[in-house]
Amino acid sequence: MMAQSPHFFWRVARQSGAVVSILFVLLVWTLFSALNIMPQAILPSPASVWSATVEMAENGTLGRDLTVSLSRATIGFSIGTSLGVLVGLLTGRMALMQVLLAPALTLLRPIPAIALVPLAIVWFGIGEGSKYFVISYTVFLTVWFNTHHGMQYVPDIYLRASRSLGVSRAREFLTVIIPAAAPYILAGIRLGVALAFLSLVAAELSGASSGIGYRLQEARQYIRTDRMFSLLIILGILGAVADVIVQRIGQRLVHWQQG
Amino acid sequence: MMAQSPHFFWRVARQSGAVVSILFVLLVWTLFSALNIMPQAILPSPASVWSATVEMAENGTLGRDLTVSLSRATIGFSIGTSLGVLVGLLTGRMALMQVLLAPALTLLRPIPAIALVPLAIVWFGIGEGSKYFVISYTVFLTVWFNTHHGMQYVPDIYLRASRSLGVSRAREFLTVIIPAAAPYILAGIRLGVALAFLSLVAAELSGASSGIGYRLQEARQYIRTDRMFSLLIILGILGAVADVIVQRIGQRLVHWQQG
Amino acid sequence: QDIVFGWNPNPSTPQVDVAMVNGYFEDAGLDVKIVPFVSGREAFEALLGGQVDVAFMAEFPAATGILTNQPFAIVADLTRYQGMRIITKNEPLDSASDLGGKRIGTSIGTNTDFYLSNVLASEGVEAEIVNAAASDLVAALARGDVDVIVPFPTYYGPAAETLGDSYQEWRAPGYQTHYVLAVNADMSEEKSAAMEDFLGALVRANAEVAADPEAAMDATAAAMQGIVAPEVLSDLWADSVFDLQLGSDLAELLHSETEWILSQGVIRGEVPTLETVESFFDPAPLSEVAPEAVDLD
Amino acid sequence: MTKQVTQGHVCIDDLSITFDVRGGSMVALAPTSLELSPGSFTALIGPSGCGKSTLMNAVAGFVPATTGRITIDGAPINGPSDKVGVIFQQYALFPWFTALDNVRFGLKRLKLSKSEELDRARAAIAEVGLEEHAQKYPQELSGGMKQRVAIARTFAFGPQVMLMDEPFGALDAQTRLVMHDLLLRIWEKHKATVLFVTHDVDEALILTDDIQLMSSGPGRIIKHYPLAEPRPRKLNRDNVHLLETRDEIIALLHQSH
Amino acid sequence: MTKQVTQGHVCIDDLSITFDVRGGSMVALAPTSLELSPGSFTALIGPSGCGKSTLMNAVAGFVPATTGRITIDGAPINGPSDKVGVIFQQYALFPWFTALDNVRFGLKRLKLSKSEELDRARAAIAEVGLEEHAQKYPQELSGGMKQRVAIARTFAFGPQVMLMDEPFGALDAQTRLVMHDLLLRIWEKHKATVLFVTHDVDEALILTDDIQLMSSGPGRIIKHYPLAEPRPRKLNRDNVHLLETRDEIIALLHQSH
Ligand SMILES: Nc1ncnc2c1ncn2[C@@H]1O[C@H](COP(=O)(O)OP(=O)(O)OP(=O)(O)O)[C@@H](O)[C@H]1O
Ligand SMILES: Nc1ncnc2c1ncn2[C@@H]1O[C@H](COP(=O)(O)OP(=O)(O)OP(=O)(O)O)[C@@H](O)[C@H]1O
Ligand SMILES: [Mg+2]
Ligand SMILES: [Mg+2]
Repeated sequence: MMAQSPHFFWRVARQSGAVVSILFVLLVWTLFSALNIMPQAILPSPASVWSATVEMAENGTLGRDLTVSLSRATIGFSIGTSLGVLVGLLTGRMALMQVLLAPALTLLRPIPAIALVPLAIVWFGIGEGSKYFVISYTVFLTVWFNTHHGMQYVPDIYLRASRSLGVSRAREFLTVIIPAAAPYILAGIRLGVALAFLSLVAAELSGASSGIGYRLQEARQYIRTDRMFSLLIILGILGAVADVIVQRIGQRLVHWQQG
Repeated sequence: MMAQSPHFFWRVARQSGAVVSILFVLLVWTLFSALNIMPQAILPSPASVWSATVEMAENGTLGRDLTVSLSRATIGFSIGTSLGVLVGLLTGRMALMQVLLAPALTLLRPIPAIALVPLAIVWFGIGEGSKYFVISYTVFLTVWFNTHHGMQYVPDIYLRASRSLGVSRAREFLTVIIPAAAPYILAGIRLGVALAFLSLVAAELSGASSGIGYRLQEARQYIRTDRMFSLLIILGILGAVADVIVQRIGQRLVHWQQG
Repeated sequence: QDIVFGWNPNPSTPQVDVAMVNGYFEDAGLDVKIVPFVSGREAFEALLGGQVDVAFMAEFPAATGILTNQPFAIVADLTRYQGMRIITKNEPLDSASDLGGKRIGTSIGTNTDFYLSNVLASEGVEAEIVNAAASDLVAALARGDVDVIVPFPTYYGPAAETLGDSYQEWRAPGYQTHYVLAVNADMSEEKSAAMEDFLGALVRANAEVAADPEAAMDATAAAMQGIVAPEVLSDLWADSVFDLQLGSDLAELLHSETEWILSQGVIRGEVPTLETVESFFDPAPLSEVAPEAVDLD
Repeated sequence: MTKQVTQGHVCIDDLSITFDVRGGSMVALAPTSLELSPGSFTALIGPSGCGKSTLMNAVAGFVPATTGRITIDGAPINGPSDKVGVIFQQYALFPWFTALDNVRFGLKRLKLSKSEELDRARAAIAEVGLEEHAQKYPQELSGGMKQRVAIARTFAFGPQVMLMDEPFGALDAQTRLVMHDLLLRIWEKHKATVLFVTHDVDEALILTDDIQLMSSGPGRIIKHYPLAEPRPRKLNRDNVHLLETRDEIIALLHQSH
Repeated sequence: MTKQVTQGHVCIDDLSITFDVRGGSMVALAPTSLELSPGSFTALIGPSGCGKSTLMNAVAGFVPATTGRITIDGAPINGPSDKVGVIFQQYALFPWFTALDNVRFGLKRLKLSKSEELDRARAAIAEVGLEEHAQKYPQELSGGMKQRVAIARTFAFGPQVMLMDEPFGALDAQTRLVMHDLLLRIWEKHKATVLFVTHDVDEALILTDDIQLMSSGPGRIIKHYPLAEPRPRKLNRDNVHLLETRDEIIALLHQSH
């Protein structure tokens, strides 16, 4: 980040870096499974995971699971993120909101979504509603927290400037406070992306007959560890790709900060 | 945060605010359960939750569960946070580390700890080891991410100053980079606190005969919703108290930023 | 001798509770280290991962283990539960045809799923099966998301309580749950000896349960730390047969379960022969301590 | 000087400001009274750390009075207000806006049409000589350019009271002269009340109606020099009073150190 | 002037710097060559935005050369080095350290004993007149105080090459004189090579060996004035050469605008 000339080198390295990093993990994995330290039922070989993937792709479940889960993750993420940013902005800057909401939300943060599924089912049924609830609950709390926390670090000088320039509170909010807290909000959203995929597993425990999370549970029931690995890796890749997209967009939006 | 005089008012309001906020939630809850909209097995009354708490306290399980779970959460949190901050500092500032580790960790972030429990059991046994693993895995990924993300926002000017003052890289790390990224690290640690309690549930799925998470699973299997509520509230309170402690310490450490 | 016992505290196996309360394991010179799991499936996973010496579970996961040729063996069958139910709200049920076209909630890939399939197949009835986590079924039925549920036995009590007067059940015949003990396929000499002592202690407890059911119920209730109400416990026990054995009825059940699992399409392979299924039984330790309890062809 | 100015009357009455610091408190401004009549142009001069910025921050409503009070047109100050424009010692530009958008931000409360707002903002940017740099972000501007954007922002906004904290400190001599002209033109047009902190005694002598001199920290106002000379002024033999005042101020500053 | 200085030889050779901006690039510094001999004291003067800070940033190793090269004692610059001390236009103090600890930070590489380090840091803080404010954090200091802490930090650190970007811009006249004395004392003691950006032509005339004048941006060096007068200097009739140089520079700056 200092001089510009090494930038190019690192840009290339960074792009190939992902490959190197993943090749390394693959290598270790192949070694471990070839050495037969652990039973196949617990650590399947890369080859068997690959063929399980091909199997799911060929019988059409993978495509359907991906479609279904992606739409759930997207909707849950969108709801959770919008609410999280919104409430975070409110509790972060409005003392009344902070006083009323922050304690209750802080109490909720250590409570896992799975524990709330029974309640969610009563409210939303076992249809798509409860799935959106589980995903957006998890995403919401994290995005809320990061946004709220970031609000505490909005430099006073910006508020002073905007107040003396007599802009409305609404404009101040949109054009001063949000940009100033943007790096934190962005961090929250990026955490939220990963959480949306992560909570698919909990969300699809009930009332689902397809989806990555459902398939994962099924694979576990039938000790298809090869499928489990395949599905977990797919989850990882989906999350990572979505993260890269959000990060790229974020970097463009928060262009005034290096990084 | 502007003028000083309303500070006092808000400080009082903030402290009583938690009470108000919680009383409000209690009120809504009492109302709902009194109206009998939902069956007791799904939304128990505050009174029955209280008596379930008393029951668990009197038969001695609650005390034991608390001791056991607190020690697991503390140890898991400590491991996860230390590693998370450390690796985040490394990947955030050292291009080589970033290239090698960040992609693999980004792939892991969307993968839930529960899915790794079978592997954890084989690696760490069914004793405390696998529980520490599950907790610290979750905490680690989040703390790592926030630290790593925060590193991108260390203002160049500080690095320029420290480089021209010729301090060693190690000192620059400890006394420039860490303080500059401290608000992000702090946000990560506070998320980690909540996650340590949240992941107790997953951690105590296997090989546990006591602990809040274990007790919660048990209550769930037998639809003892009163106990579930009691345990979830305890989880919330534990997490919130720990959060306040971390926040206080954090505020003192990051004293140069308002908030 | 050390035994690591992967155990799921449950109301259906008083033999284990009695053996613990009365110190039969110690009497047999064993140091039994109890490792609790939330379900038999987790205990089974730990067994396959070599973390426990003996695992307690329902028989159903073993069928999957047989199909995927996992290295384990069943050494005893502690309890049969024959009170499996199908539950509805309002509409009474007494034959499979009543289920036609209904939305039925169950947990896929478990013995309740298998049980339901058998009931439906017995009269060639078609219905829509909805997967839900075990603990969510009651709420889903109460809300009306599904018309019928087939939950695990521990949920019968709460279902009756939640649904109140509208609770309806049908005890469809055709399936019993077996609660079994499984060990690693290649136990060391030493472990085999310990396993004999372990089963010996359970056989002793088994007799004690038969002799004094009330004391046994107290032992179980104490072990459950108040999580199940006494009436729920006695209801469960009314349909349970506590009799430690290892018989060909279990082999036949597992055989039909493997066939059903294969029909689900997640695991591919051939239906194993009954001999193959029985090759996953290890009657040796039990025949040492209670030859009359073993009844295999 | 025909227009009768009635707005922008600042009364500072026995104001003192104390900050909490670890293990006690420190007086940043000793009790100070000062009245700025509507449309007046006052300079504040004093050694580094004497409390000039603190006084300005109090008038701007950023820092609460520890004792005493401040009123503007009779209304007490208890928070930032759009009557009071501030040019900050550290510029306080928004890094997420271009130079032009920073200026436009200050025009928002006027609720102009978009094109009029743009025109005004462009004109303000042009007046500080940055038309070529209007689309740059603050972090792409030089120190002096940033300061000029901040000046343009406050000038375009046209407040009744204008607080300027060393507004020309980062400018070269030539640009500074251009800014002096601009400031005087704007001041004569709007007849705003201006409070102007500077380290440059000559600048104060050339521009202002009144120089208030502060003692070293914790500062108070120790002397004031009304200046009635017509503008534009020059510091040369023709203006003996200005030269004398200058010598006196420099001597006093020298002492107070 | 008896000590033979051999270190701190800066060669700037055909250096130009271009920044990427949205939709193109902009030249911040046109090709410039400049040699600073060991122990010399050079001023850089030029209009706002002409590239002075950019040139300094390049010598400091913060910004890579687009064309040309810079060497210090023969070694090319490709990153910040502890040979080169910088006083930043924006101070660059660490907000998590007190004033004293900011100065101590710069002494770390000398690996002194703790008490010696403290003594040296205290002495440096005292020299800039802030002994009473040593325990304050930067955000509790006034603008001028911050600048003095930054000066103390770099002076205490004692680099071979010292780059100073308007180091006295936020200081009142009196404090500025004290700082001039201090700078000259330190320079004569260490015989560092100093490159000094200022907007104050008088300051440059009083302090430096050589004034380099830049044209308006994208700047290049258009003229240089060697000054051989003995120090301390005064700008009065006795020093006609200085006064003439002054008039010439001011005229040139005026033109280049
Ligand atoms: N937030 C604060 N906390 C504690 N002390 C402060 C704070 N802000 C300012 N001070 C102190 O108040 C005194 C006056 O500071 P102020 O910034 O008003 O000086 P100034 O006259 O503007 O000086 P300069 O010309 O150097 O900018 C200084 O001693 C400073 O250290
Ligand atoms: N990071 C950057 N990106 C784009 N343009 C830049 C950047 N930094 C500086 N510039 C441009 O380079 C030119 C020279 O800037 P520089 O800061 O060197 O000026 P300066 O001579 O120090 O001016 P001043 O006296 O006002 O501080 C300016 O036009 C400025 O806009
Ligand atoms: Mg000031
Ligand atoms: Mg500059």
